[in-house]
Amino acid sequence: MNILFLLEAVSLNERLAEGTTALIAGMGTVFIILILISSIISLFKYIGKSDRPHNRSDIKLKAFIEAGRKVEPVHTQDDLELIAVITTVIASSLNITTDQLQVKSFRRIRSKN
Amino acid sequence: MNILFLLEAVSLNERLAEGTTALIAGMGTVFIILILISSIISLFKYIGKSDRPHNRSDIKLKAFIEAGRKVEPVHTQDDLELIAVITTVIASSLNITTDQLQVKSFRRIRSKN
Amino acid sequence: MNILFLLEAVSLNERLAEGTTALIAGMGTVFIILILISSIISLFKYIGKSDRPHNRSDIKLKAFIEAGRKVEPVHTQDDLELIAVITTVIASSLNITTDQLQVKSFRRIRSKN
Amino acid sequence: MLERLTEALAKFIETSGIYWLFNNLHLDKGLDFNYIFAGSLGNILMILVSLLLMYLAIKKEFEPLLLLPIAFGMFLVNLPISGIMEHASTQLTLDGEMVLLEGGLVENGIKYAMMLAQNGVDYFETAKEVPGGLFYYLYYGNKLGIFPPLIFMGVGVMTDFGPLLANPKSFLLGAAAQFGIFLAFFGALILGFDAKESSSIAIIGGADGPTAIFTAIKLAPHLLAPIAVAAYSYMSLVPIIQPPIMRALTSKEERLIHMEQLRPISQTEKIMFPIIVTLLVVLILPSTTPLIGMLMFGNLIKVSGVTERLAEVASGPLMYMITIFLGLTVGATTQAADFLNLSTLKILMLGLIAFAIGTAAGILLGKLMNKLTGGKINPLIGAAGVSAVPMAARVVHKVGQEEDPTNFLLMHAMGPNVAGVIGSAVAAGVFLSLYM
Amino acid sequence: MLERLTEALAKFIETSGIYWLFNNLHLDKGLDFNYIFAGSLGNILMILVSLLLMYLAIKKEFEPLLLLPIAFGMFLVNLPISGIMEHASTQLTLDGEMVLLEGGLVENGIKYAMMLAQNGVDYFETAKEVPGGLFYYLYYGNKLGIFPPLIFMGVGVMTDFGPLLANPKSFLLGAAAQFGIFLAFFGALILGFDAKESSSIAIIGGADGPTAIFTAIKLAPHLLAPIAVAAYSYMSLVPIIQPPIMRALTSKEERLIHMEQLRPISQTEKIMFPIIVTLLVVLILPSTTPLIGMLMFGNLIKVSGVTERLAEVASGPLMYMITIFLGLTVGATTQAADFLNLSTLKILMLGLIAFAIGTAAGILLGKLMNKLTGGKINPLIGAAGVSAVPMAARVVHKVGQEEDPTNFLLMHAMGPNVAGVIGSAVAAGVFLSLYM
Amino acid sequence: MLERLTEALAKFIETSGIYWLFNNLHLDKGLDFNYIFAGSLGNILMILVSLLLMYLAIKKEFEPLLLLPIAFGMFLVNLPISGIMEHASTQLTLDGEMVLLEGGLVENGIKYAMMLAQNGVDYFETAKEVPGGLFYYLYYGNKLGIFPPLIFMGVGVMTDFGPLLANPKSFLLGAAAQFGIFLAFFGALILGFDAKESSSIAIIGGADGPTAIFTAIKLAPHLLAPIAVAAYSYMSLVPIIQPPIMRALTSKEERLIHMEQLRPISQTEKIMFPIIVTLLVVLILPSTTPLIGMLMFGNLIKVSGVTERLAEVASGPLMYMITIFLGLTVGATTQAADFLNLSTLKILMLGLIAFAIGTAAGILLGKLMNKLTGGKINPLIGAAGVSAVPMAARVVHKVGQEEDPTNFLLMHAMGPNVAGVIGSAVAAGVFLSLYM
Ligand code: NA
Ligand code: NA
Ligand code: NA
Repeated sequence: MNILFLLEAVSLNERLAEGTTALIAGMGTVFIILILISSIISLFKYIGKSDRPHNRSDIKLKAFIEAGRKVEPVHTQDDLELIAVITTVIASSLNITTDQLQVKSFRRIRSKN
Repeated sequence: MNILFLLEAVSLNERLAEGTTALIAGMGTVFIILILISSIISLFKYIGKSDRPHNRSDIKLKAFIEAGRKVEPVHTQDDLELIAVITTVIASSLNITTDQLQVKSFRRIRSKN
Repeated sequence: MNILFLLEAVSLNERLAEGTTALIAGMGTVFIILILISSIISLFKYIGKSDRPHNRSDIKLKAFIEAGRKVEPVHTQDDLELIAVITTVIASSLNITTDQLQVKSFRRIRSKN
Repeated sequence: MLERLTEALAKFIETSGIYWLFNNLHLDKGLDFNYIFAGSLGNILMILVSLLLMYLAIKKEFEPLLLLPIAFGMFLVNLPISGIMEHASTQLTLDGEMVLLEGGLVENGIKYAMMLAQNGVDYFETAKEVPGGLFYYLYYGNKLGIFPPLIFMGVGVMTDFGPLLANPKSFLLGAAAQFGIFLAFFGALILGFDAKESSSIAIIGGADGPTAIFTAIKLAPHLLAPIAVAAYSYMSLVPIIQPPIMRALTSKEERLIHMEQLRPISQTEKIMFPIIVTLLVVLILPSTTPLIGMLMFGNLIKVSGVTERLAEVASGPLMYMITIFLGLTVGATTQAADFLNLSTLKILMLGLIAFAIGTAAGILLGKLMNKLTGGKINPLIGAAGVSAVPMAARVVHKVGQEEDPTNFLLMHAMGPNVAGVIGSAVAAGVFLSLYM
Repeated sequence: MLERLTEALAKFIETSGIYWLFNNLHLDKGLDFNYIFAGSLGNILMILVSLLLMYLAIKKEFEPLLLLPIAFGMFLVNLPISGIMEHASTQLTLDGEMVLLEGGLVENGIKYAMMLAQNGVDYFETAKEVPGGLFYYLYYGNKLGIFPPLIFMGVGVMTDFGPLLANPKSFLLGAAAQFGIFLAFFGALILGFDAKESSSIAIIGGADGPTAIFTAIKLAPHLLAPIAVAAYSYMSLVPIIQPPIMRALTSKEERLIHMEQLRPISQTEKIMFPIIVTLLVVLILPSTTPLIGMLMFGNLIKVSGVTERLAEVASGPLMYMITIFLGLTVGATTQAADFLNLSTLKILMLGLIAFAIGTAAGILLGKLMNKLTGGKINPLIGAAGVSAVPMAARVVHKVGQEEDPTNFLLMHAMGPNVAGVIGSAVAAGVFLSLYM
Repeated sequence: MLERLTEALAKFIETSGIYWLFNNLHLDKGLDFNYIFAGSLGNILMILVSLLLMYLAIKKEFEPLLLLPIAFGMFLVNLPISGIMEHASTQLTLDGEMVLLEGGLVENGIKYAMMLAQNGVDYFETAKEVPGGLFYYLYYGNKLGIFPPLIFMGVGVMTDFGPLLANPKSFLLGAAAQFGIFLAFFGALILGFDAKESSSIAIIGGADGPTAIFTAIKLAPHLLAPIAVAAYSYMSLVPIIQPPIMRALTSKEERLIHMEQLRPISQTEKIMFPIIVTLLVVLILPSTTPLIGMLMFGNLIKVSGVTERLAEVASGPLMYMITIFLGLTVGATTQAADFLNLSTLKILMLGLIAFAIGTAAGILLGKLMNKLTGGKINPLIGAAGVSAVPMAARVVHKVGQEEDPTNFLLMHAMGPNVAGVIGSAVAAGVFLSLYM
């Protein structure tokens, strides 16, 4: 919101000064902010150790708004192997190669869900 | 839209009177409306008897706007049994248990549709 | 945007004149424009000859915005045959007829995609 | 305390809709129907009409995607004092008395700033803005002409112009079927509507909902509801309206004509088509830009093959979302007094005439083209030129199969069918350029 | 050059949020908490509150779909000078000095046009419109009362009124549970809130997020954030709040009661239900039209069976899109000074009381009905009358199964549960008609 | 009758776009290109440009999701008198003559209220509001700065910050690649653009479409179209622009370096990341709040694991819907006279320079870091710091595999790649805080 410089810098000298200031101020800010984030992130590796993927409380507090809605399938890496197996089974029964066919439609039911 | 009471009821007496009025008027309205609906609904059981799920006319009047669109699968209770069967078939051919796998992707074609 | 005629044409004669003008101007425009398009389209058959469905450049320039998104299955005419085959296979293993069952969920992987 | 409660009860009853119904029967002036229908009996009748429309939408499946929202909007707005379509207003104290002015604070500010210029009184210190009803705001999408073109974009995604490209002569049939529109315009003028109203009514014969709604919004917004209801009703009734006309105007021999296989269409042709149509139509008739532009843009994002995701959203969530808003708010424009009058009956009749004449004109040009080509064109496909995609084409197919079950006319009828969409958008453009 | 750079650096630091934090500690007036919380310590506290809410949403899954957007909105708006909720304003030169006026050019134009009427000076030659922040614009969906009814439409799609139709007596239980609302209103008045504020706070006891937000927007927008947070938090906490009350008020024998199988419901009944409810409720209480009207419209497009596509969009993309906007902007209404005060504590307490009393009232009427029907009604299902669909019904089911694992109360509890949604919308309508 | 028909025909021809083309050739003043391009030849050229862009989008798949809407918007708006981007206006009778004023009734009301203060004439009795074109209204989403942050929310959902969290040093490479932006700013100043224009042009080097569009809207809306076209074109051309620079600046030994396996990232880290980044960046640089805030909110609703539905909508229907509107209206800002001039050429050149220098700076810092870490970092990954997610990372992977097919650099390059998104949002924030 603040107006630092004159917006109509006329002479070339003015323009060079303007450009240099912005270059230093800008690259300075970019590096300061990104190094700051980087430093904090590099501390993450210590907290990351003991973490298990998302432990849920026993009492499942399901959203009011989700009532009666089904979760859409999201293929995880694990699922992809199973898809490969199923694809092969179906393909072999149809005498076609697997690269012509892709199963996209099942999902594992997570026991917790 | 109407302003029934003074919005700045100063004395405690005023506040108690205001609260009591709202309590009686409010609970009264809630009960009157819900009992009214309830009474009418309880007559539904007589009309419900002869009703078959959605008899369609012979000439299928399909919406202009639906041209070329496919109906998304909506799993009815009936479908769930068939899904269970298919899941078992596929699972057995893959040597995995059914709770790891869910078929989500077929639907019966209603003969009328 | 232009106002061609008086909007409050009072006499019947006026109204008849207005209607006739609009009829001739309107049907004229409709026919001129549609015949013009038609003529140009009828030249398409010459350009259409040498065209193969959508030859893509080798370097696949995928949209930034599409990162990590999967393409939804779109059933082409070719797929429908394969669906028919699979439906029959599954149906026969379930002792039901094919008109009760529809496979909707696989797709061929186009080798170019 | 008891006094307070009694007072509250009285107020409560007086603010109920039932009280309003009894208090506004308008039976004190005899059989003045204009006066009566402006009262609660008008509302009751409109509620019955809305229930009938819901029945037709749900049980008879008359264009339910639009008719059900329209009917429900009609239902809500005719329930007394529901306020759902209430305009925003400004409450202010004027010479010690509280008044309510229609329009938002700024709109009213203009009016009063002008007064102030004369007497310098500062009313606005006391002004308080009262928000409008839910549908008042949603209706802006119609009022500003935004919703119908966006629905047309979705229609463009779902329209396959392939059969038209394979047989460009179909354009003639799509043009001929617009004859109904201009004859209905003639009829509407004679029945006493002015040119703007007549245009909006006539376009019902185009059998394209968004085109009819767009034209009505621009030229005769007070007739929006009956026009929308008539348009979508007749589009639903195509399988009933068209077959008798088709059988009456064609001979058995004509109906038995098989047509030759259509050539396959390359993707390049499909891509060039929307661009060329936009170029030509907008160059000649700029007033159709919102309709033709968005229809063709929708088609382009589909056939281009590189923007599937945009095409899916344009013909899916975006279109249905707008269908809900458009339907509810079109329904909410039905005030009893505006709807329950002779005009609505005339509109329904003129719409039917437009439809029937359009069908007949398409068939008759089909017969002529059949003669000229030496028997290669089944005149039935001319009937599909009224659009109502894809129903009119299916009706052609069905009538053809009644004579000969081996005759597959569906693809041949799709050509005039989609040409009719362009044809009626052009017709709408003609009216807009003449009378807006 | 170096001078320029130093100057730039100084300016840069002065415009950073960190500088603002140190410069606005507000510790110079001793322990005046109102003053302190209006400074940067208030912001820091609010950021901590928002982080706590994010933790609850993500790790404890407290209504995450709404609580996470709310918490993030709160987080963004309390980061200093983020400007994301900044109102639009007008910059102009007044007697040679630059001033910034709240509100857009037109709003300010009104004010100055009035001044001009007196002194004729033409300020507006120099005026420049400064756009508002992102959330300022998104917030209009709340301010104009558009978002909550549209979310209610989605809720209507997802609500199955079947169990209620099978057992219409459930309506009584859904009515009784609204007792908590009106007692909390009482309590709020006594704690010093005015009638509008008290209404908005009390409706938390209705356990329906959109109803609570809609009422607060209309009657007490300054309390929107604490009310929304309280409402969604308690809805999440139903499994913790309700069971002790249920066990305390019922005997083991009562909890063991099995209820008879519900009759199947035909589609015609399901279709008639939303229409009849809208008709009756709006006739009696027009002020609920946006809530009941859209809830029932959502239900109708689902049960009609002919508009699946509209129902999917209304309860899918449209609802979630609005959930994002509503959540973020409700969160963004939390200015530290408005949130960090005794009122928020009172609101949280009153909300809890409303919830608990509602639960108790439902159970007690359940006990009475059980007596009157000769032991056919398990009083536990009365607790589901507070709504919080479907969680309260599940809690009933679970508490019932603790006594007897063969007792399936879920479907029986769904009746009062969805009746409670209608009940609290009616209660909101009463408040709106009394105090708006 | 015939006279009337002739008159209608004449009027019809005069209102066609073709007539306008012939009537506005602007060839009467010799080779004054500014004057010529303001006439119909400018329009024709722009239509050709739009067709070229459509060809590139469809056949070459240059960012088709945005380029196709942009090109079609450009096409529509340059078809003469299409009116699709026409501003709203007010028609009124002034001293007996009809005049058309730009802007809505209220905006014009302000101006006239001020006049009225002096002469007291009541013009507004005759005023009639003329609605704007479809794109005029859709463009508000850009004008008010709403669309780009909402697209960034979708980008946030789709961005995986995991590789960056596993290797935080990547942030340095993402920072270095912003060098191109500030050098291009330098160059733009020297080429005669003012500071606001130069900022908007330079940010093209950030290789993030929404960031470039947001900056241009805020600082130089008259350059929006060439900037958007340049930004998306270069993002598409990354596989062509970057490899030569990468090969020129690195030795074969450097390109052969394998990097060590990245550590797995826990969900808690992924959740904390967007919150901490928002906190830090907004505290230091509040002007980036809309961009960084919404990017990180999008990421949070994805990684939280409890709001999948919101994440799906934010990165699906909502994002694509806005992509359509943003693309069409950005395209529609191209008036021939604004686009067909030397500035556009300069912008294209400066954008390319920014891109190339950014790539080089990233690689050079990569070489330095490789030296400092004793050969553990493959300098190629520095090139990914310009963002253009995920293409730049894929290009790095491909160039690496050309030397050694067993070298998997993709995940290592994703770190600088997503850091570059944050880096250029920060750079945009610097410009906004300096010049807005
Ligand atoms: Na048509
Ligand atoms: Na409730
Ligand atoms: Na970047």
